[in-house]
Amino acid sequence: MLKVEQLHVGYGSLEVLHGISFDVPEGAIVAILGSNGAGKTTLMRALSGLIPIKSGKIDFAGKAVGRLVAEKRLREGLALVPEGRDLFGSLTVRENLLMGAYTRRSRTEIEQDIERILERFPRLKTRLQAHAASLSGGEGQMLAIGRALMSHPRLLLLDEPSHGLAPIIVETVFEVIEQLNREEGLTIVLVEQNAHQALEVAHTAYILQSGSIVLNGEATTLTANSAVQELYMGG
Amino acid sequence: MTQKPAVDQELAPDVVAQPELTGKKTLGGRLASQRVWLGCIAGILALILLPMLSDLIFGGSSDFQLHHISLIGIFILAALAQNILTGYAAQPSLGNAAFFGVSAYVLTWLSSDLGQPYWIGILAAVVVSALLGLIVGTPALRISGAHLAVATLGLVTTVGALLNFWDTTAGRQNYDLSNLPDFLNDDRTLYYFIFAIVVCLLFLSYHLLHSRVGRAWIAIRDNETAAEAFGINLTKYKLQAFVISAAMTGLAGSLYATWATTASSSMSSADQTIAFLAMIVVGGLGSLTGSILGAIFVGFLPLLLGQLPSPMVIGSFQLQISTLITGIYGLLLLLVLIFFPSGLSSLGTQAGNWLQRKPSKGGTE
Amino acid sequence: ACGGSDSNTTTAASAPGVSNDTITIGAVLDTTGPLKVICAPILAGDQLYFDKINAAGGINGRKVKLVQVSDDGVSTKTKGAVRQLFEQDNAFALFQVCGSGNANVAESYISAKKIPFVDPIGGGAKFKDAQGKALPWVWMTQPNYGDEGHVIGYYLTNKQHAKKVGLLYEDDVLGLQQKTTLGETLQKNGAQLVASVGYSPTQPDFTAAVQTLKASHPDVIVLNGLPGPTAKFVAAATSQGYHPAMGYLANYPMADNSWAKVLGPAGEGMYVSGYTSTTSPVGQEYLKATSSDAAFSAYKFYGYINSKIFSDALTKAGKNLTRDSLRDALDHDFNNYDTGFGPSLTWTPDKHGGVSDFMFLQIKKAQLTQVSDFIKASQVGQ
Amino acid sequence: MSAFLQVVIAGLVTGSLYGLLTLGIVLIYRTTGVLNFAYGAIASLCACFMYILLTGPRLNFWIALVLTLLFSLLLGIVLERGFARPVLHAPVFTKAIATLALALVLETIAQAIWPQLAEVQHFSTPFEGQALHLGGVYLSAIDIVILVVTASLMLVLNLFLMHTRMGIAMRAMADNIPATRLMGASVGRIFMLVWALSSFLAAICGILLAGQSNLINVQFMDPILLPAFIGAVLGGLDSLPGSLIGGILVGLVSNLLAYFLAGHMLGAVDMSNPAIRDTLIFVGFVIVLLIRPQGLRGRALLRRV
Amino acid sequence: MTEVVPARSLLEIHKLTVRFGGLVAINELDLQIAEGEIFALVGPNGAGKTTVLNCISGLIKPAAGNIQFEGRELLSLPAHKRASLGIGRTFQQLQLFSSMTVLDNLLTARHTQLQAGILSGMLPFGRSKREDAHARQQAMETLTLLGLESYAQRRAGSLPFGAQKLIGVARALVLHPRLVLLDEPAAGVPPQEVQELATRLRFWQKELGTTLLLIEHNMRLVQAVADRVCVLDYGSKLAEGDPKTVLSDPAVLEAYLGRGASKAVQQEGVSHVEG
Ligand SMILES: Nc1ncnc2c1ncn2[C@@H]1O[C@H](COP(=O)(O)OP(=O)(O)OP(=O)(O)O)[C@@H](O)[C@H]1O
Ligand SMILES: Nc1ncnc2c1ncn2[C@@H]1O[C@H](COP(=O)(O)OP(=O)(O)OP(=O)(O)O)[C@@H](O)[C@H]1O
Ligand SMILES: CC(C)C[C@H](N)C(=O)O
Ligand SMILES: [Mg+2]
Ligand SMILES: [Mg+2]
Repeated sequence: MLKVEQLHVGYGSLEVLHGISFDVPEGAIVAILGSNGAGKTTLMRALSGLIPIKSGKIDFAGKAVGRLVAEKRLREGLALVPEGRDLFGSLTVRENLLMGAYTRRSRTEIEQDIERILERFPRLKTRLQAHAASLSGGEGQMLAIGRALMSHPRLLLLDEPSHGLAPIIVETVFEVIEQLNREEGLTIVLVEQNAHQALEVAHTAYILQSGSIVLNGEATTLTANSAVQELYMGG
Repeated sequence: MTQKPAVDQELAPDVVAQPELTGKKTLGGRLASQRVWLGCIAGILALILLPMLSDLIFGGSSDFQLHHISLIGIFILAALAQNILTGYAAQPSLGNAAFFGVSAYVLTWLSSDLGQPYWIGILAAVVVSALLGLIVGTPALRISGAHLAVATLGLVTTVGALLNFWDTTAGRQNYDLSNLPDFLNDDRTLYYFIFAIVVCLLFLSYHLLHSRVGRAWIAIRDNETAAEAFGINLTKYKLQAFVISAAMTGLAGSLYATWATTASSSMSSADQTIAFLAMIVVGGLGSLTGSILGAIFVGFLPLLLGQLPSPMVIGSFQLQISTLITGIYGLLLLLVLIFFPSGLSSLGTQAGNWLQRKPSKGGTE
Repeated sequence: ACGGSDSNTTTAASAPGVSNDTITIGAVLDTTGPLKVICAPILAGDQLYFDKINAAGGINGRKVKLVQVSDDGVSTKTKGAVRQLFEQDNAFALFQVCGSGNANVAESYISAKKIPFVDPIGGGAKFKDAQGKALPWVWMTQPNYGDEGHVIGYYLTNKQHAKKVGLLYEDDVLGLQQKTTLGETLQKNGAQLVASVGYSPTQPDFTAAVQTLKASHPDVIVLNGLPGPTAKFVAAATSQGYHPAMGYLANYPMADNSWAKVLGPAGEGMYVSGYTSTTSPVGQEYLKATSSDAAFSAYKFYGYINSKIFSDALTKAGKNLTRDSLRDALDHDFNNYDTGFGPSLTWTPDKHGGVSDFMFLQIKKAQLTQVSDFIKASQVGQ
Repeated sequence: MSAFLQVVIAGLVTGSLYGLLTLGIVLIYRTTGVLNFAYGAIASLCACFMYILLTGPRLNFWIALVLTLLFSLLLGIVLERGFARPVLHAPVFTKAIATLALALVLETIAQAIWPQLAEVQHFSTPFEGQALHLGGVYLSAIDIVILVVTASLMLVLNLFLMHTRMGIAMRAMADNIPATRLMGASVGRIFMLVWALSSFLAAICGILLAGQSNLINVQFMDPILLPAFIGAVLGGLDSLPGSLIGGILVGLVSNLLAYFLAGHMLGAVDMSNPAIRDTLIFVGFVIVLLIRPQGLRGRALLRRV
Repeated sequence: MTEVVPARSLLEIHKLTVRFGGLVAINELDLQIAEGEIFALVGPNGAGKTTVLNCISGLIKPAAGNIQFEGRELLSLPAHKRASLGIGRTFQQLQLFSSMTVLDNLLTARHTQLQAGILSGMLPFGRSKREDAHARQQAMETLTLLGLESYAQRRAGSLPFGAQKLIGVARALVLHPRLVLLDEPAAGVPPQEVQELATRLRFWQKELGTTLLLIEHNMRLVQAVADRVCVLDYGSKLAEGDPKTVLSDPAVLEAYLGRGASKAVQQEGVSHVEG
């Protein structure tokens, strides 16, 4: 579904990703792990079109999207839950969700989806008319995930979705990830610090170090890998 | 005009070599700071030698040209003042022209009407401006963003109207600043006088902005909440910025009156105050070099354009340039803003980066 | 330092700005700022006249070169503009500075340098010092607003038999003096200034001014100031359904057909004071030269006739032109001089004021038509 | 009494004009966070265009109106492409100053192509001279048009901005442009719409203003820009109804002050002087802001940590 | 871990109530934090944890209640005065001075310990430069202690998220405050560094006697360092006590930890860090 080849990305004159290649098959959950500053967020930004790529190819569902602007990529079915959430602070929670459904038309379906998301994150229900800027850290993270789901993507890019969430909600989030993947066939790329849980849900995983992929394989194999345990799972 | 910092933090490139902000520990930093020093010395030398150069080029009209150049100095002061307030302490105030105008009137009133010595006049003008800065700064603590911008813009036009009202009730058509000390009637000494002040204030500001006070202002600009949580008294530092900025603008205003030998209510006008803001935006918010470049661009370019021959004859075609000057200036301004959205000083930074990279390549590390 | 007063011309000619074949004269006319509406046509009139003179061989064999600088209408920039004229462009004399305050700034410079300055454009411009003595280097041609106030007061009471007069005035040098003299003359003639309202040139809304004047039921309203704001006032009054019983009378900056056109239907029948008539030979000559213009512009005519006055002075100053010889000519050779636009002009070493005769025009079919003879301020005022 | 009523009505009308002017200003502010200093120049350019249509080819008023409104949409689109797009990602101050530069350019262009409009000209409308007499009060037709147009535009626009998909996206854009992109909204297209819309509003405002005073020139909008800004800020800058209220307040108060201060002296100071009136309005404005820094209808800026 | 009986409270919160419009974010909350302890505040999202911190550091004015720091009433003090009493903090959403270098961030945090005003600041010599040099050295020491010295000259806003988080911690500690408020310092920090962070926080507490109030969703960190834990739910206290007991309390499991997490916490047996 997603095919990345020799991707080089950076900021100004600083190159952060040095030729990354990987594959995300349709219906897969792929985890991307790596320490601080490895370039995970940079990769997600490049995939979603927030920053331009220097060279390389990004193919999505057979189409070259590497040079498309972010909004076109979303319309192709590629949604991102960004690091730091990037909510619309002066819009209400509900309006944020509606923005998530920007490319969709059917009012009734949109309303149903909002209902479904509020069921998954009941905390948001009480805050529906609150401005997103007033949300607590975790509430905001829930909203960011909900908002991305509203677009009915085919591929969901998650940049640290569990960030700032209470353990019980982290559980919910991973449940939702698995469920969406299982029931709706949603393909997911997942960046996580929480390597344990990420590897638990992921089918395959890539390990990023200083802008290059140093290791990849089945999630279960990597879980067993002692180096990975040592480095990314806190021993 | 929200209070977001000028740089898009999320995606802006890492400006490691911003000589204004980094310390001096690294080799590159040391080289950069040496270069800064060399630049300063070269600049001062150039300023000293400029009158002679002007004699060579302009001959008889040299004094008049120097008089024009002195104006840049006055604008640099005003831009510096606006930059401290807006570029560093992040107060989007458009009120500086009010200080500019009031100080000119105070000086003129004291020396022309009351016959006080010029120096007393200058001193009083600066003090009155500073006080006014305090008075304006106090409500500004509660008002922010575009609201503050509009409120202070209103202040400027109101003050302008009141100064004009004073003129008319006093029955004068122009307010002559007559009894200047002799040496200020001389273009050359006026030039040296103004630029000596400019160099001093740039020097002092440079240190101030790199001191505890400057850091507090930048902290307020970057993040008010965090600044407060780390013990920075927002009230105090914002007020200080207002007062310092007002005093400096006041100095610039009284020098302007000295320069033009008249005070006019148009000094406190929307056009004037927006010009100050334009200077620092064109030059670069939060950058000393930016204040200089911006003052030259905004303060001097229209004058230069005014020197274009009009009508300009291009082949058989006659162009009435004089009616187009404002538009040409606007267009140039627009182009600069499009190509240097964070100011002309970014040009300097880029050049600096490039210069700095070179030696370290062949360097010892 | 040296300054520009010492002669440094390379030719054998007698004074700065004067060479064997040209005389450079300088003008500060705001063609970029708020006074553009007035100054741009004046400049066009200047150029028209000097082109004519130059085509006919110039003055005493020298062509006139007019160098114009704009000060954006801002008086703090006037000094720079004047200095440019004399220190960079090496002008011989100053001819026209637009705006009263601006002219006064120019005055302090030229007086110190003993440069002749003819035709400060502004009814509030200084030509006398505080003791009432003529400033030695400034010569006015234009009438001042104080004199005009007297004549308007006289005309309204004696010719139109108005009893109650309202005044809209620009709240600065344009209006304040006139407010006083108008009031004086009205009183002297048994009438009264029942209300006066000041305005500022940038004022967006005149409703309240209309209502205030209306409330005092004037027979006639005098409009003093500049074309734009006074037209706004009339429009506001009209849109509130108000028209003074005997209509309006505007002062001389409005004596231009462009103003009549701006007013549209509301302007019909309005009176305007003026001091330049085109019935004279010079006027006719001007009309012929500008027959292709869309409309008659009083400002352009103003430029034209003043250029003529100034050229005459240069001619009278003789072949050996110096600033002193020009001054001599201005002080001694303008005795009952026929300006060519109606009134005559007299300058002596003690009197440097402009003309002080006014006539009245009326808007008929959007055109200003002269409806009275010239009235001398000296006969009706004081 | 009728004079007083007349002043109140006139104040309402002027205020509505300020309010109308602020609608477009607030629209751009809410979507880009920028005070658009070029707004007056755009309004005047459109009104001048209409004047030319009316006087040059002598078109019928209504045809000229439609053409002018089309022109304004086009102008908005051209400005967005040529001017606003290149500075879209620039810092806020840069954008604000850029609008100022744009104003200079537009005014110069207008003056260069229509030199006659450097001077004030007569702008005639079919409403000229028509009026309603209600008791002693005189209500001109154009004033009625102004009140009706302003009120309905405000309502429609507010509904649009608060409740439609596009409206929400416009507000979202002001918060966070990259995130708006991530939602699949074409920032470029929205931005173009914003400019077209606000230039359309500017045209209406310019035409109504010219129609009310029957006067026009290239700079005829300049004097009302600052009172309009003040009205917008008074209302809160982020609320359309608020800015209308703010605009009306400014118009009303300045008329009433002028009316009541006329002929009063305070010592040697003539209280009817415009400078005194402007000062009083300004002081009142600041006091309101001190009590409600976010404006009458504005929301306080919320920033959580 | 034995129950620490607070001998002397450094911070006492009494009947604190905060409302936002109709929402009661904190409801009559009482808390005592003893001198020298590491106190963890946990609870579901939106429970009001950050709000408690904001009340302590003065960014929010509570509707009712009082807060005492060393017996001194805090609520009447403006926010900036509280820092000089020795209260440092980090923020959930970073709030670094992003245009400054990391070093300057730390220098700015030392604001209250420096004296220079406008006049001395303008001079290229004298007190301002002297005290700055000293402060710079101390800031470098703090960075080194936290292993962040390589970032010193980088612009804070351009660093990866995890690094910014740690710099936030450094900025809070550089003043050597009596009380440090940490709002989710481990969020976004990779697991292996969480362990390190735990060690360093312990070091700070043990060696420098700093008291820490820690908000965290990362139970590994809480278990590793907390002396006492308080669970907040809907603005009220749900449970309080030593970490083991509290984190296995069924109500806490139900409201906050969920079954999976508690399982993980118990099974993995996180090493408790001691000094
Ligand atoms: N806006 C920026 N400007 C310059 N450099 C940047 C910028 N954003 C990130 N970087 C640099 O790019 C590199 C990779 O950062 P990135 O944010 O992608 O890391 P990450 O793997 O997501 O880290 P984390 O786990 O902390 O989120 C880092 O060295 C960082 O300093
Ligand atoms: N300024 C505010 N205006 C309105 N509501 C607010 C404001 N600040 C906080 N809230 C609300 O108060 C509640 C408590 O927020 P707080 O940030 O304290 O939660 P928290 O416990 O820190 O949650 P998290 O773990 O998700 O960070 C939340 O529901 C939040 O939406
Ligand atoms: C030409 C004149 C009408 C100018 C006007 N008298 C003024 O003072 O500016
Ligand atoms: Mg990241
Ligand atoms: Mg929180």
